[in-house]
Amino acid sequence: TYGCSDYTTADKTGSSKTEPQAELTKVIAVGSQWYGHIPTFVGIEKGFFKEAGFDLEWRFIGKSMDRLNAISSGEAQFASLGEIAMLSAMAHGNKRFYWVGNQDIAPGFEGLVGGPGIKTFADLKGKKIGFPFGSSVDITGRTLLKANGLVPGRDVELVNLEVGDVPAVLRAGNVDAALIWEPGFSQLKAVEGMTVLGMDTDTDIYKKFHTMTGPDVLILGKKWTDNDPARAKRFLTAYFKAIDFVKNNPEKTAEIVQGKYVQQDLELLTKNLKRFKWLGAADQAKVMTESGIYGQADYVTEILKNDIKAIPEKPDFRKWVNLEVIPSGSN
Amino acid sequence: MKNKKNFELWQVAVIGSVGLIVFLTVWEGAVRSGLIDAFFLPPPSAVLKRMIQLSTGTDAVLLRDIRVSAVRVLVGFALSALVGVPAGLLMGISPTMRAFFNPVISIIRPLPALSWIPLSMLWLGIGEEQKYAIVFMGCFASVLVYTTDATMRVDPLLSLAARNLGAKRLQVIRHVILPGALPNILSGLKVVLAIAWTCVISAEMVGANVGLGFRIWTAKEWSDTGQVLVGMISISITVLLLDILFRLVERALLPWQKHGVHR
Amino acid sequence: MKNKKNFELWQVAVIGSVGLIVFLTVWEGAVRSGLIDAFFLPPPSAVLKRMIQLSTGTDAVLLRDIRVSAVRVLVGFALSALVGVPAGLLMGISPTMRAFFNPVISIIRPLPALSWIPLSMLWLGIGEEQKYAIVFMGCFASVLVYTTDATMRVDPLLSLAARNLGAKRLQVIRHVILPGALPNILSGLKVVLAIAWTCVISAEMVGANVGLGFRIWTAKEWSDTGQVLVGMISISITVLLLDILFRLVERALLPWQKHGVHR
Amino acid sequence: MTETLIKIQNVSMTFETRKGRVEAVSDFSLDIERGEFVCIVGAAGCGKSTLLNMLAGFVQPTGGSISLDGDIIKSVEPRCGIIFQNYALMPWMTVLDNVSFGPRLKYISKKERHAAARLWIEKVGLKGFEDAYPGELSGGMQQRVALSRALANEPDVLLCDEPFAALDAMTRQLMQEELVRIQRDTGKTVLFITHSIDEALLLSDRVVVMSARPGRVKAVYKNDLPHPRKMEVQISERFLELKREVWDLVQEEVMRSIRERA
Amino acid sequence: MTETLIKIQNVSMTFETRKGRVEAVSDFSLDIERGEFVCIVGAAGCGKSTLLNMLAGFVQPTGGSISLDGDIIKSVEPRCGIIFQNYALMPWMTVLDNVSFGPRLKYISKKERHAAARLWIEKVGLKGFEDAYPGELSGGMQQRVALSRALANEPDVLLCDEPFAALDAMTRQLMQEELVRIQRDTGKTVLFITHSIDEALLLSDRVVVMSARPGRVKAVYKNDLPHPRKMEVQISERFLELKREVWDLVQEEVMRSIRERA
Ligand SMILES: Nc1ncnc2c1ncn2[C@@H]1O[C@H](COP(=O)(O)OP(=O)(O)OP(=O)(O)O)[C@@H](O)[C@H]1O
Ligand SMILES: Nc1ncnc2c1ncn2[C@@H]1O[C@H](COP(=O)(O)OP(=O)(O)OP(=O)(O)O)[C@@H](O)[C@H]1O
Ligand SMILES: [Mg+2]
Ligand SMILES: [Mg+2]
Repeated sequence: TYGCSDYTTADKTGSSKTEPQAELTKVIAVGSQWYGHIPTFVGIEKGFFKEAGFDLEWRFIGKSMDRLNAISSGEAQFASLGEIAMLSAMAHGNKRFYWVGNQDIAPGFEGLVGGPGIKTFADLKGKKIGFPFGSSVDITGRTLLKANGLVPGRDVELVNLEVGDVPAVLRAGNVDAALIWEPGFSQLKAVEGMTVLGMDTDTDIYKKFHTMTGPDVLILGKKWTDNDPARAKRFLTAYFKAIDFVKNNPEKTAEIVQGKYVQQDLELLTKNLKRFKWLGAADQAKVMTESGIYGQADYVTEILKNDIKAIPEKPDFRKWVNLEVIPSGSN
Repeated sequence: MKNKKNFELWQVAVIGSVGLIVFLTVWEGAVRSGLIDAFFLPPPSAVLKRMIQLSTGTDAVLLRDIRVSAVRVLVGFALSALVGVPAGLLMGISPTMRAFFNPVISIIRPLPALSWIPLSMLWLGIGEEQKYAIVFMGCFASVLVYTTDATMRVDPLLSLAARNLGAKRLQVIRHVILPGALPNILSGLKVVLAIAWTCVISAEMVGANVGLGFRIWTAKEWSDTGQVLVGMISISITVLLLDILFRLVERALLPWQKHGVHR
Repeated sequence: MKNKKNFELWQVAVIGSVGLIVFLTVWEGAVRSGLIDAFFLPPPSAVLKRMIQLSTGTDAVLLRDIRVSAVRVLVGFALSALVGVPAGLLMGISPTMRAFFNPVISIIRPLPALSWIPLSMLWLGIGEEQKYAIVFMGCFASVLVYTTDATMRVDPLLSLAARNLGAKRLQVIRHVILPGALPNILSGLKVVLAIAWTCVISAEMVGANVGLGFRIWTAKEWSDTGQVLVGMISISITVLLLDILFRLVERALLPWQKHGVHR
Repeated sequence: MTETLIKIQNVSMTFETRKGRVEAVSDFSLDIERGEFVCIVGAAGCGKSTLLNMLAGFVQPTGGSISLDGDIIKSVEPRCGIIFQNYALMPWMTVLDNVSFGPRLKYISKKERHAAARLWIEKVGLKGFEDAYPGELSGGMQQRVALSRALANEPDVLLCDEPFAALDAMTRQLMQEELVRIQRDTGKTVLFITHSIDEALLLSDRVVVMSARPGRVKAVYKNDLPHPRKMEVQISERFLELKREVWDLVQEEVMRSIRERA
Repeated sequence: MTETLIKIQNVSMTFETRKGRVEAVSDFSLDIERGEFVCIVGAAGCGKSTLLNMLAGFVQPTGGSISLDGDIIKSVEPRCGIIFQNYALMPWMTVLDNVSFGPRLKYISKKERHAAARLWIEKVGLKGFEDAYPGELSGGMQQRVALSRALANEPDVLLCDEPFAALDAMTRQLMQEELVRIQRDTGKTVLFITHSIDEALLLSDRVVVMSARPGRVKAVYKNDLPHPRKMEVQISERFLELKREVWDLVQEEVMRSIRERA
């Protein structure tokens, strides 16, 4: 079950620290089954956080905005989440978190899947498309539809779904097509009669920036960070250590998280992880720049404000960025 | 004999308005003074502004949300009344029926509408039927229990009197049990109608693209706290309006009852 | 004078058991005969098996879920009673208070516990406090209204009698209003306790990793319909047990009331 | 006046309760003539209401039999109209609907039954209140409605279970006079239960004193006071003599039942 | 017996209601002596209860004044103990707790107040029922508890608002005898409201007849019937003479109030 992390293995395998457990700093991280959280799982299982003096508790929260809210309330300290939710929260005035990095730019793991009988965008006319509103696939879906001349509300009907419900709902035929990311995406692709109509790699955003629609962002609680920036840096150091492990050992990683954290076939998971593009500590200096992800974020806020009208104004997201706590990448 | 002040209706209205104004002013003040972060709790003025935005202009989504949710509530509620009232009457009249069905009912009754989401999606998908079903399951057992209760409370003396005047079993039910239970059935239904609203908010969590519940859930995804509050306040207002409507129905159906002006 | 059969307690128990058995048999039969796909509705036998699995062995999660949910219910409920009962008494006693707070209360009261999820997460995160807060918000206004009602229903003649015997204002409240309102307050609290359970299921939708609500939601993600049903039945059983417990408390607190053996 | 209408023969009634058997009425025998006004007095709980319920056919005696006009009463008997202490009017029916309720149950046309009801309503002095609901009337007025409802159903017998006990002394006096007037007009047979010996003496042709539980006939008094029984009669020697005799008997039974309960 | 305890002087009471002003009592004057037993009779709604409420200090007269032992009654007056028709016992208190409730409010020790209460309970014949709850008692027994509760609070005056109207005729008779006995034993001053002229004549030293609303003193009768007022007295010429006179007056007022309402 989620959240029942087993620290005893970590203790046996690689803890070099000698302090008793009582001195560990309690940190709560929140996340879901999405690949972007895998470094956290690995950090827990391999004992990286414990080595750095953190007792990391992981809790399942399916939606990005829920994770961000958990951090804003002070309850949780660390999360990876979708850029879309972060930008939207910024636009609505949430100032209680820092954007401290971007651990993966992994396009090609989400897309629009058509059910039986839906082979092309033209087939979608008059049909129902389900996906979790407010997530990255919201943007992916809308840009793809726009590019193919379909107007939501007129040509197609959009339905809000819970992340975990998407595969089942499409398979049951309750919607005609669905948008979803991994591991649900592979799950659907594998079903007979399903057709991938489009992916995030087919969007303007990808063409312009070579990123997924809503790349993963790393978030730290503002108060927690400000209270002890050194601690935050120590924490991220451990995190990026995990990233490096994941990057360099996709097979081992898959074995560690499969079944316990990610419910996906080991082979498929391994294959996907080999494809997945991770960004380490050293990459951050490149990514967190105007020429890096900022331009992409500017472009997305434009879409959010003008096309979807989900945000009242474009937030100056740069004010939320805190690069002080990113460890200087060594490897 | 009463030692209680008894306010006139207008006095109640004035004091109540003052209460409301104080509440809103404190809220607005707390946000403006910076005591509360506007992101965490937008002030009433901002909520009002958002409410106007959402209910005017090219796509006045709010009114459509209210309408759609209201239809879902009313259909699910009406279905539960259609099944629950006759079944409740039967259980109220027959001790055997009552003893027979009570355990099953008491298992179904405590289940929150929310807990029916998984099964209802499996059985009915994500269309309107599923929304109706969730409201229905959230209401049905309560309607049944309220009706059973109302039926059992009908003064047995009245049944005796009717039988003494020559009423047969069915006539007693038609002329005594039914009208005698009606006031309590109606007040039960009034309570259930409010429950139905809480159910529709559950139902609209998944597989919806319109409705007050949907409005709140998407607003949450977009971190639009103002819109969350607009959704909540719309629920309150709609429930209050429906309640007034229901009272009028009650008055029309029960002309023989004294209806207090205010409690 | 009564023309109704009045069953003995054991007769009610026997008939009720037969009802339950018929219900379960029909369900089991419908699945076994293939009328219903076991994936859509696992038979009672399968649910029972799953229930045993979940409550025995190395990690008996079910009992832990029940315990955690029960604690959340009880804390939230106790808080709402702690605030709602005194406030309700005050509103019951003072018409001014009543007129003042009524509008605000009637806005808060219809709001489903579920609709507090967005705000509560924003304010309190995903810890226990947030769960308590959702239960609290789902219960508080109801406790308040039930208590106000109970207070207003105390026979004013009793207050007069006490004042005639020399009771001062506070003595009237302490010796007449409070004990006089207690029976109705308790039956109000009993209703609210059931509401509290529906709230905790809402609260455990997000940011929980243990609890009956969590059990149902994860089971849904895994398409484990059997476990969904185990969760639902566990809610029913727990609520029923708590209800019995509550009745015992009632009996102890109200020795002067006649408590019916069965309704 | 010598035709026997009701024949109560060795009637007894035993209830099975959780706490054991309760013998409410035991070996009760009484003949009532057509047109007679019989009052029954007795201690609280001595079985008066039980007797009435048997006459109305709501319950069957566990022993003996009751016959009305030669037919043994085996089920609910609409020929015996009841008037209860608490009126038992349908609160949701207007006065007119209440009074015409009996005929309605027999599917008599609205026009016909309303016309008949109006007559009765007038006879009990409620003209103008046809469209009022019972809740809008005083106790005395409600009792009048109950009386006219029973009469509109054209029963042979009126069974009255302490019908005036809930009224205040003055209203009660007025109702007593009305009932006597109507009974004399219509010649109905009346069986009237009361706790008040004054009332029994003012109304009845015969007074039956019941023993404490199990109720039996303890004594029967022929009430030969002249009509109308206004104040003059109530001061008469005979009235006071009867009152004292009945009182002494009832008192004895009350004491006995109190002793037995303690 | 000539010391005036209660002085009611030109008292009037007007209620402001939604439908306008209601004059309940108007220009009512009466002196009551210490140890006297005064009964008040009058048509329904003539203002009897209102008068009693003013004596208890629950409401203040809108005109005139009421004084007790020389002090004007300005607020709730525990020296005037009330006995209500519906007993008004605390259902959650045992008989003993109900009877010792008044002393408890004065913080008298448990031992002391229980001892005193037991005496009163015994005096009204309820020994053995100390631990019963009111709901477990019959109406007559509850009324005895109410009586002893009032007495245990040691009031100077007993105000009784139709205390026996809810009891059956026989229980009522017993309670009347008990009340007279206790009043004679303790020498309490009693103001007793009733609808029953028989009751008034059996109990009182004086009978006050009130006019229809607004209530005024219509007539006062000195009741010189000898004690004890058993059956013999009730047959006497004087009893019947008084009864008829009072009856005629009350009847007149009832008729007037009915006419005015219609
Ligand atoms: N359905 C019943 N089951 C058990 N016992 C009953 C039932 N009906 C009446 N009794 C008992 O039979 C006895 C006679 O009751 P009944 O009501 O006939 O007395 P009553 O003379 O009408 O009394 P009251 O003067 O109080 O009206 C009582 O002891 C009562 O408890
Ligand atoms: N608080 C009040 N507000 C308005 N009117 C009142 C109030 N109390 C009493 N009245 C009116 O004053 C009149 C006298 O009432 P009161 O209760 O004193 O009469 P009563 O003689 O005790 O009647 P009853 O015989 O029915 O007990 C009635 O018309 C009543 O409606
Ligand atoms: Mg009876
Ligand atoms: Mg009165």
